[in-house]
Amino acid sequence: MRIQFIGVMALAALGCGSALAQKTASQGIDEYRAMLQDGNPADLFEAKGEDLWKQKRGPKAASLEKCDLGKGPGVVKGAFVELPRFFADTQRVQDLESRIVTCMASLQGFNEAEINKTPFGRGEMANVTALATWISAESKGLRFNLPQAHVTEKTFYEVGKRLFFQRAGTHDFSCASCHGEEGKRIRLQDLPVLTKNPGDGVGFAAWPAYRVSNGQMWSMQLRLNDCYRQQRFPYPGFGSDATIALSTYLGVNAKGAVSAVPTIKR
Amino acid sequence: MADPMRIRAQAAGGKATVRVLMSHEMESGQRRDSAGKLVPAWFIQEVNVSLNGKPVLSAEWGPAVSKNPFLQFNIKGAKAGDKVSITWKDNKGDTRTDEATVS
Amino acid sequence: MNNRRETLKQGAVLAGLLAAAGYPQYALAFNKNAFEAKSVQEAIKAAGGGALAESKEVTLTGPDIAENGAVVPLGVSTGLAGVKDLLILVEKNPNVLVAMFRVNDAVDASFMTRAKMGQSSDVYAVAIMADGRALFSKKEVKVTLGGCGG
Amino acid sequence: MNKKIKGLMAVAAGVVLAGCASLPSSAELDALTDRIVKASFRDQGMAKVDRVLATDETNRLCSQADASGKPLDEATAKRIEEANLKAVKWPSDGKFLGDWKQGEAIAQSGRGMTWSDDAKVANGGNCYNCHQISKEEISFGTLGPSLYNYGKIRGVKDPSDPASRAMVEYTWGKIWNAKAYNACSNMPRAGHAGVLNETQVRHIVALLLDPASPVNK
Repeated sequence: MRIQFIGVMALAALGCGSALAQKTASQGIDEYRAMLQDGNPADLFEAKGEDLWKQKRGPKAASLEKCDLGKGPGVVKGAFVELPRFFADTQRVQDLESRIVTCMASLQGFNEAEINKTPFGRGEMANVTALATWISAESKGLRFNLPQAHVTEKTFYEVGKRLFFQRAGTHDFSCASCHGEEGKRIRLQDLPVLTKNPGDGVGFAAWPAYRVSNGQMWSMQLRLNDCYRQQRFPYPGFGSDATIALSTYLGVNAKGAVSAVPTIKR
Repeated sequence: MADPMRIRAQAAGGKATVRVLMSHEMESGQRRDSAGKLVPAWFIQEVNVSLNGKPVLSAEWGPAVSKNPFLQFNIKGAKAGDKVSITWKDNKGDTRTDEATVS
Repeated sequence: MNNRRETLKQGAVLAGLLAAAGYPQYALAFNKNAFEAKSVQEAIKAAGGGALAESKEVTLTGPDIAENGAVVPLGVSTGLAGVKDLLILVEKNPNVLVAMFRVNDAVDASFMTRAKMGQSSDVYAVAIMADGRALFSKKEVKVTLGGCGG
Repeated sequence: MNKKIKGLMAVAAGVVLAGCASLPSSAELDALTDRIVKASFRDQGMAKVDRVLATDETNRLCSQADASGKPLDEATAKRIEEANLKAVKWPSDGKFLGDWKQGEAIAQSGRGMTWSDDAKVANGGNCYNCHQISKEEISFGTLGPSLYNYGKIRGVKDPSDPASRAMVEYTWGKIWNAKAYNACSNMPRAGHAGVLNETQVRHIVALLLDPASPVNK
């Protein structure tokens, strides 16, 4: 951490006078972020998720231990970095969260439609987020490698690309408005470029994340949901094809990036 | 019911560094809900730590400690295998105790 | 689920035992006055401290800039002998006192936690000594506005 | 909802089958995207589905250009700019400048028009999200150019001087409808879209051009 700090200082010293004040601000932010790394409250959600995976719950009083996340029933490690993918049993491309809900319905007897319309952070939706946190954490350090062999997976990538560039809403924003160019920030927050691999543990490889601003665990579905909210778009349904197609686009672009999930964010 | 804490206790150089995450809202009492009503303060007031059953630390917190609190401190003389037990109590009287083994 | 309930029950029993055994640390009652204080001086007084004096022997660790005021990592420590309590305070919070740690021989006089800050403010680390002196160091922590809707 | 999605997937499957398990054509993918958007979004608060279903020509053409990676051809860009310039509403009383202090508050605020916003609360301009403006605010974005010394750099010493007229009008027009000067600008059309009203735009123009504003210090 200290070495990194000195590196930033050296960089700042190289910059010309006018840039100096700004370097100091972003250097301060880097220091702040580094201080938060040790002790990520995401650990609390991870522990809860592991517990939920093994617990016998729901009308069928069953655990999720036979859930197929794409690598066969019960295989958790490595599943996250290959999602979204096509599932033959549902004939759909699914992301991690929609797949968890599928398993909760088929194995435990929960009502899929009920869970899908539950607000984030409440009831069974909070459990889906905790499960997603644990499952994704089991792939920490692995590289993203989404399958694109099935034609529906390729189709979803192409649809996701169109959604990424879709300008709409009262402010004409698309995803690309903020995530299309190198080296940009909104206020003091750096914006990853999501049309390519933005680097290890950045962008798609950083969610689920613990958000300190509201003390909530944010899954990818909530991340996309809130991007759309800030874009002034209407409300994207949980697990809707638009959110999954967009995730497919981001995930395929992130190929090779190392997952740092769960992370801690502003 | 409160969720479990996450306790990590690592021995090095004749002491153990303890890092704790607690699951708690830590409602400040300053926030208003969507209807404009003040949300009452709800926060951990007391934290007590013991090593192998012997009290080693007590702390008092106010509602300005962040949600899902983090605490780090060092216990002198603690070694691998020792048991660290942590208890919190909030202003509603709810309490929780968790234990971890020093590694 | 059973596990949790059991832990909780044990916790209650443990706390009861400790209170009954009369450990001084566990008899520590919540210092309402200190936590309701509106100024640093008022809080220190309520916590049993005397006049404030700046000291290089008390260390406050914290960022220069906090990306978000909801979580600001802050630490207080000292190498001084004869420390009774270590406190963290945020001057511009509605109630200034954040946390108070009772120091004894079993632990290092060094604690880290995270605080909420409503706005940019001076942050104080205060050591209340056994003789009542209140030694402090302080630094300004800037709280920045976040992107999008804030 | 469920039925709709199943139906949609049948459509998607249909597209796939028609192409003999090869990728659908670009036009088919466009049509599928439209269907998926229609099935995926719903009204919430003030954010109605019209916002994605009834987009105007500017957004449609710019989205296509972005996705294809090829910028608009010059003639189309010009046509879009002209149409947007025509749509600019100029100040009804001829007054372009308001109060820079209120302008600063509007520039700071990023609120308004999301599904969680209260329609009764004034909208913000979102300006600091993307631009440096005054020197005092260190938390600014870099998606747009720095606007620090905006008026000073452009030689506006007295906004009421006829020599400043063109710059004053451009500034108003840019805030009201950024696409009037750059067809596929990333900047919202604050006045055109009803995000900011005439009074608010006046305050922002003052923030940028008033010699007394901290922007021009």
